[in-house]
Amino acid sequence: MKLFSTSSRGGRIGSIAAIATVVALAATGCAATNGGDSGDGGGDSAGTIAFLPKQLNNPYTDVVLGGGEEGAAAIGYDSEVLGPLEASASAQIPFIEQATQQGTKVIVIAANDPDAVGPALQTAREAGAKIVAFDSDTNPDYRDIFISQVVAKDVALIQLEIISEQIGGSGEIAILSATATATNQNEWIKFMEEELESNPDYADIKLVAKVYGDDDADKSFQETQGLLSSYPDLAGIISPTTVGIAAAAKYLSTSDYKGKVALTGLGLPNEMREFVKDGTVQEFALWDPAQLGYVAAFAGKALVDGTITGAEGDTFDAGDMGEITVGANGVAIVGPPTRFNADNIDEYDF
Amino acid sequence: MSKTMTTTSRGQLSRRLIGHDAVIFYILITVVIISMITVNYFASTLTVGFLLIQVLPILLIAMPMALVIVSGEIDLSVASTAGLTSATMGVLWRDSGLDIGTVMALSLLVGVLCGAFNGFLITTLGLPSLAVTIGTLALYRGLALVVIGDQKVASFPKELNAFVLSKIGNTGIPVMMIFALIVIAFFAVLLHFTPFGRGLYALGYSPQAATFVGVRVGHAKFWMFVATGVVSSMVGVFLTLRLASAGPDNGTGLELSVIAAVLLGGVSIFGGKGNIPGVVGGVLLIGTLTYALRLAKVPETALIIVTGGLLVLSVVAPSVIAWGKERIRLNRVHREVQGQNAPGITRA
Amino acid sequence: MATAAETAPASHAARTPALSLRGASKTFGPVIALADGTIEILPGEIHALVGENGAGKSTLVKILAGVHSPDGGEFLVEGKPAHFRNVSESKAAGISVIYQEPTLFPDLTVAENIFIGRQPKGRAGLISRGEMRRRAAELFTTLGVPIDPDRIADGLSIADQQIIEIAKAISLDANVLVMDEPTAALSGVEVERLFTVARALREKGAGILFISHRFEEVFGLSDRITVMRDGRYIQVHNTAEVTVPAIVKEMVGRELGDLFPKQDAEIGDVVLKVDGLNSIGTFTGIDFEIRAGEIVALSGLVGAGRTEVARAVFGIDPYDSGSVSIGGAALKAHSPRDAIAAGIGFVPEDRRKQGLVLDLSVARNVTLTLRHSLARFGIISGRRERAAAEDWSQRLQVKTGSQELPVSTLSGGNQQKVVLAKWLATDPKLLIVDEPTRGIDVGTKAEVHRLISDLAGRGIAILMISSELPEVLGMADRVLVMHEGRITAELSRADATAERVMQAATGSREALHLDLTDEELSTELEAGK
Amino acid sequence: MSTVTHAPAVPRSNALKRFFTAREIPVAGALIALILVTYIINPRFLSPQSTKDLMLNATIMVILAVAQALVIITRNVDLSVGAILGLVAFGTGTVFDMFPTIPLVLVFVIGMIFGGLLGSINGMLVTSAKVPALVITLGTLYIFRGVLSSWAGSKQFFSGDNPKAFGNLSVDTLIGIPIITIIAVVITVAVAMFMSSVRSGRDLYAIGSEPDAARLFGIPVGGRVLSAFIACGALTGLAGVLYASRYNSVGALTGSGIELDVVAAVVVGGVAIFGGSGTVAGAAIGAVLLSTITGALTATRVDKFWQQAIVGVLILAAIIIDRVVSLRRARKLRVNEAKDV
Repeated sequence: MKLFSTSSRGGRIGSIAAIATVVALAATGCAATNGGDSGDGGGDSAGTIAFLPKQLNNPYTDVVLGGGEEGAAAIGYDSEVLGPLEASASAQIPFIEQATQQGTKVIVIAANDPDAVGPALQTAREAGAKIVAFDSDTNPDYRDIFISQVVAKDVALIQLEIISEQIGGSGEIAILSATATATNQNEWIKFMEEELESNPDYADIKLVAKVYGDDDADKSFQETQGLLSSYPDLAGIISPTTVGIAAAAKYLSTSDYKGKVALTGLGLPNEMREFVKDGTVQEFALWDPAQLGYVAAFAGKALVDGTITGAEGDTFDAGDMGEITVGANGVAIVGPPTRFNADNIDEYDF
Repeated sequence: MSKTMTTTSRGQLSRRLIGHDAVIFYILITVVIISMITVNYFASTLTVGFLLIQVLPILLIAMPMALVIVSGEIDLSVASTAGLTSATMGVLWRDSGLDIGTVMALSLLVGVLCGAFNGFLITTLGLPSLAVTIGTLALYRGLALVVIGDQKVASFPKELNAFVLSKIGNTGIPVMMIFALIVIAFFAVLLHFTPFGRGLYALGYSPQAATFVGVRVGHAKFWMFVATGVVSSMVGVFLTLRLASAGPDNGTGLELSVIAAVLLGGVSIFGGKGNIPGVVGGVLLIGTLTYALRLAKVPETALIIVTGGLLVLSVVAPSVIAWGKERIRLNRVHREVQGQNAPGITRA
Repeated sequence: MATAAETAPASHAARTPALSLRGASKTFGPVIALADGTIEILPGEIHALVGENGAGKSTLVKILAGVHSPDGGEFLVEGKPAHFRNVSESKAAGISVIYQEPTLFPDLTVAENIFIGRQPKGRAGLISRGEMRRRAAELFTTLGVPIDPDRIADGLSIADQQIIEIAKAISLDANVLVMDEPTAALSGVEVERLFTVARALREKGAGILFISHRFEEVFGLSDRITVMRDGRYIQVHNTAEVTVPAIVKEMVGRELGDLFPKQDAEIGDVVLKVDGLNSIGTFTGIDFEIRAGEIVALSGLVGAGRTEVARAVFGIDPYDSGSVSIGGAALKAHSPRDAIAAGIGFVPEDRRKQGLVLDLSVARNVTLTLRHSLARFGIISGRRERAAAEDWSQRLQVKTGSQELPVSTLSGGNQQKVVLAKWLATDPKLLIVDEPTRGIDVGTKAEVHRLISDLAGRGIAILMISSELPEVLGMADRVLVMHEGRITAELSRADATAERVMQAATGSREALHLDLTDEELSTELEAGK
Repeated sequence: MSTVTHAPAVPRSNALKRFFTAREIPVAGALIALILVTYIINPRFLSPQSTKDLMLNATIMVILAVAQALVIITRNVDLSVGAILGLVAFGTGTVFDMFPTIPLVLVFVIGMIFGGLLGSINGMLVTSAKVPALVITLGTLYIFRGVLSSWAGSKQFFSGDNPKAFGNLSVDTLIGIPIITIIAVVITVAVAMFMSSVRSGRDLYAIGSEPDAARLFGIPVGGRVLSAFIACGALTGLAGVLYASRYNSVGALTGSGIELDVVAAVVVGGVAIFGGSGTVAGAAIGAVLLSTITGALTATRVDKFWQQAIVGVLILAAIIIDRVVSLRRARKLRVNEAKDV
């Protein structure tokens, strides 16, 4: 630190303060060695579950987290929601570290990037936390178990099925996805592409474009516009993300393409109700997001209790959802997707 | 004269004790102590490690940025340079088959080129740095997208990923801090102890005064921008390894955090004022405060307000204090002038 | 000290003065810019204000303009007390000011610069550009200058800018028109036009305050003359009843010999040789030499190109042709760094912007020129730096509480000593001093003069630029006079008189015979074209 | 002496010459060229629906650019516009939530007043603290965004929550032009008139051109700058209300990150970043150009990854062209004067 000392008197004071700070920081380390493990802030609960969604302030996330909190309460854990305001991988890391430091027993995460959060999760595991991925998986190396909404293939196929029905089995379609790195999106798109290749029922359907709206309303909106102006013969759009389908529906409903271009994908009933009623969208799909959080909480407890390790064939109790079995690669499936249309949409509120 | 001597030496003492960088450190220490007492889990080795790694990118870029701002310019393209570096590194590693050392070296070259391009436009063409770097902010980020598309490359050597997060023994201090200290030392010496640094102060205060003492204005500015580019590139490489993932969006938004921290650290946006210890204090203050508040479960939204409030306060407070002092001085002068109306006063 | 009331000629006693200021004072930090500002302007008179640089004329003007409010004194406009809080209030009271330095808006058109804030309105209350253009063109016709009202002000010559300032002031139809050295940058024809306009305004009953260094203008135009010195009112005269030498004596107020103690020094070899230096549009055909131990003054009016020549010699600005050599070795153009290395020091005219870094400490400022030589292996040694700063501050007797105080806390004279110290520390062969005593109190002024003289005594060649004639005449071994970018006279110490220098500086022909015949002159002029 | 060499004014031809040397012309030219080239490659680019989309996309950006230009012309900048837009857009949703039957005009008034208030905070800090607007508005960018995030939380207002008539503003057209676009055009024309033909508008140019001279001249610099910030806030507020009409949802993140796009549009449109020159019309054209590039790239199926790089190149091109033009002008003047000596 000597190098600061002679620049000026102010600098010297500054450097003394700097040394003091470093000493203080180091002292905090010595004073409470591994304080992170020492407790969970008191209280009678069995521990804390930290939920890390892709971003806060997202309606879909709220539904998932609602389920998570319900699950945590059912198993006697405290729950805590941590997360960035913007969906980026690097922004999630400080929150993983925060949870680690607080000695959180279970970290439930929806990864913005499967690899980027890896090192931080690794540190958390070393500090004793169990890692449950949900909604969007991390690299399997970094988590104990992944709670998948549904069988990925089912999700992909149901969307293809709906669009095929609406466009009469032939024509050009396009996909409006979230970010290009989103694990779940890419997996579904892969299954769709494979199915289009192999299934003779879809022989006349041609996937002409994949665009990414980054789960940003404006961007998704503009991407939809771009699709329609550059592909004059487009018959339908699949948007396997709630932000994307809502933005695309908003655009279609205000444009000449309303009723001419079919739209389906994964959407929240509350966001899509208007567009289903005005005829922009006939039918879309989704699982119950609340179940996802609910099951994740139970999986966390089972991991902490040691009843499961996340290996294939493990089973754990998931409260109201009954018993759930872990499949290959540590993936546990929650349930089948639901199709929403004008007939049933008013029965759902999320 | 004796009267002025006593008043000035008293002024000097108080100036030392209330100098901006000293104040920053007082606040920093206060924040650390209060956090240790009141915030659960804050007093922990983990804090040191996580906190330092979290502020590292800002700390690194803040060094050359401090010099750029001291010299009266600004560079908004730093985060985009880091992003372009990350993208280049990813593509090189994936496609070129070169070893990781070469890839990293080539990636740093990106920073040299980005910085040199900024420098060329600003010094040779004489364009305002604010406008130029808003342009290159978009350009470099755009090129990052062109280079890597929206792919990610994640197959970097695991040992390297682990290395950037490793700690020195059981102190909890990240190994990368040694590297950061070298960078800090380099820029501290450069600014405070070299002819070049002396020239930068003169340059920031008055380019004319600098020209008169033989400072090569264009030359000095050009190399400042190159230095900023190189350090931004280092941060790009660091982020890539720390995230184990190369992508076009690495480091997005970093530029505003860096500038906020530098200004909080007492560097004047007008140029000519500021020092490296103050900037280090500014970066650590924002980092520690954010970290402690997060641990104290203060909502993320409140944290943004705190950051913005600190920034506004740090620039408004000196103005307000200076204004108050000036009022007092004027009143005094007024009295003095009225007191001595006799002829023969010389204009001092 | 006499007050205005006791000694003012009584010729216009019956009329209420358009403006009257008595005993106004103004201080800036430690500097007393104006101690006793007293002036009275009657309607329908042209009143000249003369004084050396730093006599407080500009401060007085700024008080009249409402830029500064006086710390004390009495200020009456049309007989009523006035307290201007800002420029608009002064304007509203009918006072219009042309400043020494034009203050135009470079991005706006010429017409708009004239009418900003009071543009003529047309339909629907919107600005009528056609009307504005027409009125501007009219003004220019009155002034007899062909400036395009539609061009933007950026890039106009100083003379054109000054003409626009004049047009602006005239268009205001003010009761009082203040002109702070309006003619410094104007040529003869333009000056004559301006005077015609000024006389016409006088006929209409306006009061005009005219500040100038050119005595022939002062005497040719004004009705009365007020003299100021060292921030104080000295005397007011009816122009018809006073002579130039009398005014000069009042302005200077002291014997020249005492104040400017140039010692005899041994004149050595040629140090600086400037050969055929040209910079298009700025100066032409500059040739001169300076020898060791010699003080050469570069004299002339503001805008004659003196500072520009010095800047080109030092490498601040590029030049188009010619050469500069130091001790026989050619100097690289446009590189102050090389000039410093070759042994030139430059004390610039604007101390606060060019000479010093005000926020840095005294020590840092002193050692700024030494930064390379104080460094070992690229690192500056704090100990050696402090020692050097201490040493040079003491040698020049800089009065400061501490070497660590910002140089901005020092008085003007001590600041100037810091600038000198910084250059002396480089052990220069040639020192260029541009207005070395501007804004410095009399005591320190003498000290600075002694210093410069000492330096010459120790064999340093000095190039001094000064607008203060007594300083030039008292200090210089030789005087080079510039007019409109050329050297129009070279006068030895013996030949240099105030009249000769002024004549050469204003371009009067008879000054030229001193070193050029008419033939030589015309050849020279031809060559320059 | 260097007297004047310029020929006496010849208003007619000068006016014509000025038109062709005006800074807006190259930008408008680039815009037209872009549209033509895209149209040739993909004729559907100018189909009625596409044209309407192009106009709608540009609308909000145009208003923001016009607002920003007001501030930049005074040698200031407002980086907090994204957050102001977000706050007002969310506020609009809240207003409709609380008073579903509120007259639309009133919503616009409330939005503009709200925006104006936020702008006045910036303006007061900038004029009273005498700190560069860049720093102050960087701070208020964080603060306003933080306030919005804690106010909004995860609440979002969807187009379905607003009255149909409000959403229709961005659907319905008048002679083929969307209503909100007409609003934007009217505003641009009004502000352009103000800036070119009202005294206080000209004062803004004077302040940006030479603040010290403006003070010396008696222009109330502080008051004018404060008004510019308030106007910028109010117009940004208007853009926020239109945003709520145009897009599906408004929430905590609405408008984040657009500040640099807006500044870029203004710079591309020929407004000098250090004030004093440029026009709001130019800024508006710059905004249209930047927002059209997105559509054009998609329509021509150019790799969308190039888009941001192209924006960067455009910004640099704009400032380099300005610089070169002014250097050439200075050089020409110097030579002209020299001939005269």
